Amino acid sequence: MLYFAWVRERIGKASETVSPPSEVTTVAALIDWLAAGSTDHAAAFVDRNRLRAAVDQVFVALDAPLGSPREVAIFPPVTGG
Amino acid sequence: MLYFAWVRERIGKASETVSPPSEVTTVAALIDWLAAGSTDHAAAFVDRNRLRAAVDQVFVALDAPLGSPREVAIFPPVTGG
Amino acid sequence: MMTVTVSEATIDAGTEFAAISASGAGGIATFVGLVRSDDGVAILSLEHYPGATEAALRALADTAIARWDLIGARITHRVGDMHPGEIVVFVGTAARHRGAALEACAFLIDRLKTEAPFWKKETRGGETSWVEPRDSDDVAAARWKA
Amino acid sequence: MMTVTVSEATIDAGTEFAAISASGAGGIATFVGLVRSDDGVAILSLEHYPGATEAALRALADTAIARWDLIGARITHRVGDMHPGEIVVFVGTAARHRGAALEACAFLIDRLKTEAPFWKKETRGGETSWVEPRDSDDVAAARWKA
Repeated sequence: MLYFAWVRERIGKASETVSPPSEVTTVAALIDWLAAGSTDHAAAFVDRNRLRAAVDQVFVALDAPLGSPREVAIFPPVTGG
Repeated sequence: MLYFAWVRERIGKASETVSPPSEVTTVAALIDWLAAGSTDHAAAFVDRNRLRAAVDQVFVALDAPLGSPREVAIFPPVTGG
Repeated sequence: MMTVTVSEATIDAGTEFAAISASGAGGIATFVGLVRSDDGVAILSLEHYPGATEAALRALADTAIARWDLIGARITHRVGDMHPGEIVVFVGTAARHRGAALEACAFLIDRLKTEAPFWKKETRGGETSWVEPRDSDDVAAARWKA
Repeated sequence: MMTVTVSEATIDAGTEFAAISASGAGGIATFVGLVRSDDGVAILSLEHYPGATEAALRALADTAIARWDLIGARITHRVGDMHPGEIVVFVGTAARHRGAALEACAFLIDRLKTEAPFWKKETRGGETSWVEPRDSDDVAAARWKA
């Protein structure tokens, strides 16, 4: 897992390795699972409308199937340029 | 009178002072009058569709009234930038 | 010729311009975004997603080069801490004709704002806050849907 | 802040950019037209109508500043003899937001092409000819009719 911007700040780390159970098949389910296991994650993920995700560096919707990714990133909407 | 670009080259001078008769009341009439008096001017003014004009540095249509200008310029369509 | 750079180094507009104009094109359009010096921001910090950022910018440049038949495209984006008046992003496009260069330049900066993983944090008056996304950016990006 | 310059001096993009970006604006858009190095032109000569040219460019800049609420506009146009790779014209616009800067920059170069009294003469292979006006320039300029 990679976290950026205020998601990173609220969780308190930029990256971690996790092993979700097999019933976690979407990004949204992964977020639910992480939030259930930690108050910091729950605080970072409280407003799902303000979360975006990338699976193996490809930007996806939260309901996208997860597959067996090497890298999942969760972050706020981008504000670059 | 001021001439620019190939109008200047065909006439063979960049400027001249003229005193047209009082019946010359438009830019087009001024062009006719100049063309009638000189083969160089006639050659420069042969295709009226390719001529543009400014009266006292204001761009005008050829049928615009002439008034009593200090400066009339005849030139091709612009090709700057 | 396409060049995409994301780094903490200061961006020099003259250097950037020289690089994009070396293509022999007739028209060069550029957009430069700076840290504004008129709204009280002392430090602008940019975080990004290394690897994914460069890939997103290269994909945008590829799209623009194909769509407008560009001779060159150059995107240079700074990350880290910046101060008022410093350059955040340089976008340059080179084409045979000006319309292509100008449109492609607007396309790149509009899409970069919504598609590349950068996040801005502002420090003003000792307070730090993450910049919220703007709806107007989505509108600007959407007008390029082919 | 508006600056209009027409002269025979070489145009340096870095100098021009520094001047327009000194306004404190958040966004700077520029367009630079160069003598193309890919179509066999050895010398490009630009003639203009002294006085009327500067007035036309100032009028265009005034219009753009009012229409897009610009912080700055800069037009620098070279006249006389130029060689491939040299800059013919620099247009720069500064605004709080990028959309205004980009649109105003496109407006200025499109309208400059049809409204400012410049005439181009090309020398290629020892032959010299005046450049004919392009219909596409009229089309580009017409899209800005309010």
